[in-house]
Amino acid sequence: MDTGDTAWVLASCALVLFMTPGLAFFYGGMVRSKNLLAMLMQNFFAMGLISVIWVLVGFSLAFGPGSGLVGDLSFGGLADIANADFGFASPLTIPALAFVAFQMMFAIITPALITGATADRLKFGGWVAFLGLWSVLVYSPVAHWVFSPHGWLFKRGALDFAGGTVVHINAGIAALVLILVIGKRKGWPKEAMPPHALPWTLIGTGILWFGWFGFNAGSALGANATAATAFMTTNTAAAAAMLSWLAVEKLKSGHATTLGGASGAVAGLVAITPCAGFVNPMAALAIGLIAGVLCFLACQLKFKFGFDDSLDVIAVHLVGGITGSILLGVFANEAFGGLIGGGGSSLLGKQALAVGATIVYSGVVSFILAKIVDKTIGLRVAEDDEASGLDLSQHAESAYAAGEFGSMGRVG
Amino acid sequence: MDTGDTAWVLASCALVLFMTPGLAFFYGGMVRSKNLLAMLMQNFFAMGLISVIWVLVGFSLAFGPGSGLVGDLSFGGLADIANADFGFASPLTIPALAFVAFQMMFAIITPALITGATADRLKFGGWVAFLGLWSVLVYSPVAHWVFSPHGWLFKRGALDFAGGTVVHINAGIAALVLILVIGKRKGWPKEAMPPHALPWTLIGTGILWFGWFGFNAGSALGANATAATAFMTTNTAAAAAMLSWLAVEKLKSGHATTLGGASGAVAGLVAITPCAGFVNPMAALAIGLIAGVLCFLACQLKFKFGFDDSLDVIAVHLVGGITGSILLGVFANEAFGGLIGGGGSSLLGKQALAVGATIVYSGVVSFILAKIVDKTIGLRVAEDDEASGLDLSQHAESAYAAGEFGSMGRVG
Amino acid sequence: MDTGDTAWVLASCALVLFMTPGLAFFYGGMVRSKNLLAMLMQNFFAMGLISVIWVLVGFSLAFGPGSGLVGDLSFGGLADIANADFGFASPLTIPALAFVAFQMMFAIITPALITGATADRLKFGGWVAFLGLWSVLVYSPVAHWVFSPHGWLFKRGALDFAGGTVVHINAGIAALVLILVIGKRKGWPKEAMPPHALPWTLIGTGILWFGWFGFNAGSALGANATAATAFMTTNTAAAAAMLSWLAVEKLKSGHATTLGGASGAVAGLVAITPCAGFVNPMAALAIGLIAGVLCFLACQLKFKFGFDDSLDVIAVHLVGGITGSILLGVFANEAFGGLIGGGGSSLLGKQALAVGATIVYSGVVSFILAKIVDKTIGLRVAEDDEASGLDLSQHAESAYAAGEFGSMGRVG
Amino acid sequence: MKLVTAIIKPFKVDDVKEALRALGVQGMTVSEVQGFGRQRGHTEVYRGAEYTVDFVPKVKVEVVTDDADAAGIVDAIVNAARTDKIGDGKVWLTTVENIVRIRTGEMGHDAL
Amino acid sequence: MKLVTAIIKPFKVDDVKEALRALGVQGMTVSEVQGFGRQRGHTEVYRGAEYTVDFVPKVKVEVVTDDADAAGIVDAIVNAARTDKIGDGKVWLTTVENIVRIRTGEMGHDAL
Amino acid sequence: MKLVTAIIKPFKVDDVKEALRALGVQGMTVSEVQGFGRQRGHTEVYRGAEYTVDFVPKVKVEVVTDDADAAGIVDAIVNAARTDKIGDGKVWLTTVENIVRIRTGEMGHDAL
Ligand SMILES: Nc1ncnc2c1ncn2[C@@H]1O[C@H](COP(=O)(O)OP(=O)(O)O)[C@@H](O)[C@H]1O
Ligand SMILES: Nc1ncnc2c1ncn2[C@@H]1O[C@H](COP(=O)(O)OP(=O)(O)O)[C@@H](O)[C@H]1O
Ligand SMILES: Nc1ncnc2c1ncn2[C@@H]1O[C@H](COP(=O)(O)OP(=O)(O)O)[C@@H](O)[C@H]1O
Repeated sequence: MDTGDTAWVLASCALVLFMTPGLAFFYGGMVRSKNLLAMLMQNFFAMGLISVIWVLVGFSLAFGPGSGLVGDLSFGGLADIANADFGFASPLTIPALAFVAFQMMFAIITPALITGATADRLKFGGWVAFLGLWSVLVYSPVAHWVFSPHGWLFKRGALDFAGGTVVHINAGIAALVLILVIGKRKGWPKEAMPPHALPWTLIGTGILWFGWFGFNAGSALGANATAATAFMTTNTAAAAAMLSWLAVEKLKSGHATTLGGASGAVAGLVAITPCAGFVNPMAALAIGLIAGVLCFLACQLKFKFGFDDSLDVIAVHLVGGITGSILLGVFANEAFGGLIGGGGSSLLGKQALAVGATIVYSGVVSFILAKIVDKTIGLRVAEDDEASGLDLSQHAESAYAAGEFGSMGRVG
Repeated sequence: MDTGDTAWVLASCALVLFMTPGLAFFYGGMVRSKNLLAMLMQNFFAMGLISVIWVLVGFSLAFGPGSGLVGDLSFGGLADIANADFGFASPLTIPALAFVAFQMMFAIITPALITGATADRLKFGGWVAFLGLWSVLVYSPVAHWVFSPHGWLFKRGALDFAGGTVVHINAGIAALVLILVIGKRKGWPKEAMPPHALPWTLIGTGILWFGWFGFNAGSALGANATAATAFMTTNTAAAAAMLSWLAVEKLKSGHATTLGGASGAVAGLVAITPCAGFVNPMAALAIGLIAGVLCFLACQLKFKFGFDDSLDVIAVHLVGGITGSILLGVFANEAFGGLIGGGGSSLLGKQALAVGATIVYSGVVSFILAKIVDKTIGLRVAEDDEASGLDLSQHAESAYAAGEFGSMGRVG
Repeated sequence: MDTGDTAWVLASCALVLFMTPGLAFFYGGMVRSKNLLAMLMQNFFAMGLISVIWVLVGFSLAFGPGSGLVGDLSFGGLADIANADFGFASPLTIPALAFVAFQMMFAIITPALITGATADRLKFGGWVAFLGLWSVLVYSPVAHWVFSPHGWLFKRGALDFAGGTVVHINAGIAALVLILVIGKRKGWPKEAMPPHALPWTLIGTGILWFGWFGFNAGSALGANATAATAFMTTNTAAAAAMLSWLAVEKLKSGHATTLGGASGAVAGLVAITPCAGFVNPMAALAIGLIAGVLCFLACQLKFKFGFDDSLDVIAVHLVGGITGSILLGVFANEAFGGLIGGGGSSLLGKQALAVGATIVYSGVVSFILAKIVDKTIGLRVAEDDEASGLDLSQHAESAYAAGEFGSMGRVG
Repeated sequence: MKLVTAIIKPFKVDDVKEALRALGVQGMTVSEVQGFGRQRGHTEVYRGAEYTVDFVPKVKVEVVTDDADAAGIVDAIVNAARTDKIGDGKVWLTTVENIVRIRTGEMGHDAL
Repeated sequence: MKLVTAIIKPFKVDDVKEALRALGVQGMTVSEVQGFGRQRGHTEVYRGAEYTVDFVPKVKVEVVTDDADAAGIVDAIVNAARTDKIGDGKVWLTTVENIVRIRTGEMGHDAL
Repeated sequence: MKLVTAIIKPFKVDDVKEALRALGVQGMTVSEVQGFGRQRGHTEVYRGAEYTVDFVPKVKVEVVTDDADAAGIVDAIVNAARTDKIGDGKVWLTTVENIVRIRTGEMGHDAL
């Protein structure tokens, strides 16, 4: 047990938890004001539901011995987990519950990422059901494959420092599947649906960037040189992607926008996630520059193909996640067998396998779950509810109170 | 001296300081827009006044040897405190000033909690006076009782991991006393006073949840297994209370609201505060579920009894704090003598004593102070000032500038 | 290598990075709504551009051996920097990249401070150019002088714990030069330009106060007693300055305002920056009280002399930075040779030299750079663009979407 | 027909609404406006600099009605909105040639 | 000349604007208003306490026009704004004595 | 009596207010509106997708006045609001049958 490692991991746990509210506002600023609270709620609710599920079964399914495909229930309820062995080659230098908490934060934010794609039309009741089922049946297994020493991809030597496959590709493909099931927003793309208040998006961006240091550098599970490297590469990729996104945007549309800068930074953070501790700052610079361009271009696809990925979750998280996971095969340091490190293409192959496996499994299971929930509880609100807005129809609230004059009277 | 412990406590100090701005916005979103800045100011001002008082006398009165009832002035001004002995069985592994800073953050946020009850009508000058007097005459003594090894409740073996009595019950009862002294808002409850902008409340909730990890896990005063436990139980209780609050709310009013989710989370955080390091995750789950239900139901009392606890400080902090402090007697781990741990009811008795003593002392002294300030400076604004709003009448500012058109001209 | 020290420095890196979004909102709330996004963008963009420059050459120019005046390119690209020696008497106990990252955050926020002075009229393209040039030609050299053991001021024994000269005076004088080059806002001071939404300013204040603990206490580069001292002095000075600013404000204008409380806190944080680890809490109290008064009075100068320092960067950062840097000569602890510590006036002399050198060098070079950029790309927007607002003219965005009714149609 | 336009204090909207309902008025349209008049504005202070705001928030109420009911509506508004303090506002009357209910195309009295 | 005033549902603004453009109308002024009428408001819930909101967001459209075009404009608005659901709104007509274009000082028809 | 209604550019409100004060006008009511006309709107870009905004922010100024003063008020507004650029706006005149001061019940001229 090392107090310094513990201090850094606990601080990282807090940072990653803070990312979910950050994400809620990052998305919230981009929706129409009548749907702001619903967006915030879909994200905050994940902090509630997933946390409870994680304690009961989620962690155990992800990190219990089990098989190569999924963990078991031996850690259910986290009873006497203090001295549990999770199978890592070198034993953890932090308390078991610190590891449990850190992994929990990833389990919370991953499905939350999906809500950007389904903005303005997702039925709260359906989301609650999908969220719980998806966490148990999709997140935990995939996390087991990649993050648990017992997982088959882990054993194969596929690398994912902080969740390129488990978090971003996993959520991105689920988002794609979900919007195919629930369809477009009424009026899209003819009717314009511009962001209602970008300042929320910018404060969310600041929180995400801040929290991402816990996400990536915390994944070193200790306060060491690897953590410092992950810290620098994370910041460098975010910065580089902001610059490259703004550059292409300026070329294409004539303006470097605030939303573009924020989006580029997030794209870079997504792409560096699988690579953070395995590459050096210059490689992070390259990864960021590439991700910024690719994700910007990917944002245009939805208009071409007509799928309403409302806040570009697919363009940023699926595309960005794949970009990072594959580029890791190219840029990983010598020690980790990257192409430029002279490691040949074998790592590239493993990365491609991990990406493919995640896309297929998450895509298929997410689709089945979405269909089941849609047919039973329903995943999309009624047309009138969509028109009046999710805040009123789903939560009986307004994000911004009507005019100053007292237009209300208390009833019950 | 342990660098890892120091790193975690310093990080926790920063996290807890950040909770006060978080609280300011949690409350600020719920008031009417004409009173937003005043609410923010009442909280931020506590960061200014209490910090200075703490350096001069506050810390010394709380942690100086003194008697069992209150400390002395031996640490006044914090002069050569570096090697001071605060009387803990095992000496601190962190610098004395790190301990001073950590405790200071608790002294700041405790009175700030009160401002939610007195929203929309508190006179700034009166608040300044009450705040300073209360911190010296109520907070420091009660903190001494419970947190200082010299305190009588500490010696009795009453447990309070991070401030169920010192922080939440203490502030909650003071809030009740204060609203009895200043009375209801004009128009309440006939006139509706809905939250003017819940997004502020949600960002405040995110900051509070984030900061609470420093509050509770930091109270381990080191980066160790106890801190990790407190971290997990804190998050688990917040999550469970969010779910149970939303469940009863849905049953009672037909909707699961965003404000409900946020309020439930805070209720859970309040309830787990005294228990954090003494219980396991499953117990935290139970405590959270119970707190969410009780605090929701308590929110309805003000309409029944007609006291205007504007933002439900009593329902959340007093009720939540009592819930947690008493349930600790039930759920404390074996080592700490909880009922289910087979420790019998003796701990329950000590907890009840601590709760009762805090309510009586804080209630009485807070009442006397409130009366004195009200009769001299005044604690409530004039009717016209309340109508035009506290922002204009108390601070000569507007939270949101009047329309874009230049309706102003600089004078002085 | 110490894990505890590393944990604290990494946490501090994250905290300081978070300050730049905090600053963006601190400023953003004070501008008119048509210029909000531009203000946010000018700050967030610094996170992008400076981060990349820092990796390529910035760090190396600041901390490479080089001469006493500027570093060299030996650390360019941060290649194999792991075991580099930066020349400190006692070797760092943290990974080299953690030190690089920590210093980077200072390089980011320093030029960002300038944007408050040039609010509402700065041309984005010109800012991009100025920002990059200034970071390389002004920030890195001045950082080298004071923070690098190879720097001439460092060798002379001038003290600057966390950047009074390098950060605040440096940015403050550059701000003064910049506004002399670009001139006043159209309509200033006749036309009133009140803050459009102070809640943004308050949330920024909370983030700044929170992050400043990393800025100052992190500058101890370890989790030790010096860090704890810096933490307490930082908070104490912020608090004291808030109180003294509010006191003079109340006397002069009859009200203690929310913006005043926030501004006072920042003034105190600025003034304590150079002193944090060298003084005790009571000295910090004095420094804060003095800074709060001086900075408030300095805010009135712009109306007297007619320079449009829009958000009072000069009054807060230049005046506050000088105040702290000079007072350090008075209040530094015995060990550091402060006047009251019996160290005589020699430290005062060194401090004055550091202040003077920074003002002269930064002032002259900033002026040349501003002139070059203004003559080529242009530093000020066209009159129409200023009237329609920077958000629309520079970024083709609106911070707050026009009314709910669909007044838009997608084109491209 | 007539259009009754009233400028009132914001916190009087509910009272006016209830008064009109009591008269059997089925509909009205209100909006936020800024008023300038005898009632002074206020002063704000930012970093020691004082600003004066000349405009006062008001609410405009518009009711289209039959000629016969106009006078009664004006009286009802005046009584409900009155606080006897400066700034209570005005009520004025203009002529409407015709009104149509969009939903049904009904005109005149039937459109109300 | 005439002033056509319409109270419509917010999401109908674009349709109405296009319909008027099609008629050759060169300008109009719109603003956000709150409507009270047959269309009920909604209920909100905060911490278990229910509130009713009587007012419904509407948009007011104002068009000054020549007498000759007034009828056609009214019809166009009615057709464009109609959803056949309660709350579609009203259109009313008042007389304008004269209108001036600030930029040129032109009056009457030329000012449109 | 007359109601003078003006649609002007937002930054011209103060000039118009002062011009009217100079004429001895004691009160007026202003509100934010969105204008559509010859003056084009603008374009915004979000993640590479362009949007056009047809409406332009304007301010509506309403002044009820005696018949005798109406013409002078119109002229004063036109002169104060003019920038000679497209989008300066309009001023139109309608007839008001009567006006009441809520506070006192005074009517007509005395209510102003
Ligand atoms: N001549 C006017 N034309 C239009 N609106 C007016 C006029 N005079 C006053 N008002 C409106 O009536 C409101 C109240 O008028 P004011 O003179 O302040 O008080 P009072 O009506 O009690 O005399 C003003 O704020 C303004 O909105
Ligand atoms: N008498 C009236 N005067 C002014 N506005 C009215 C009047 N009646 C209705 N309105 C406006 O028209 C809107 C629609 O009226 P409502 O009665 O709800 O539906 P409908 O027009 O379909 O009967 C209302 O919200 C209100 O803004
Ligand atoms: N026919 C009209 N009815 C009502 N308002 C109009 C009309 N025409 C123009 N306006 C208003 O006047 C403003 C200015 O008109 P515009 O044609 O843009 O410029 P100009 O008045 O200089 O010709 C518009 O934004 C709109 O608010």
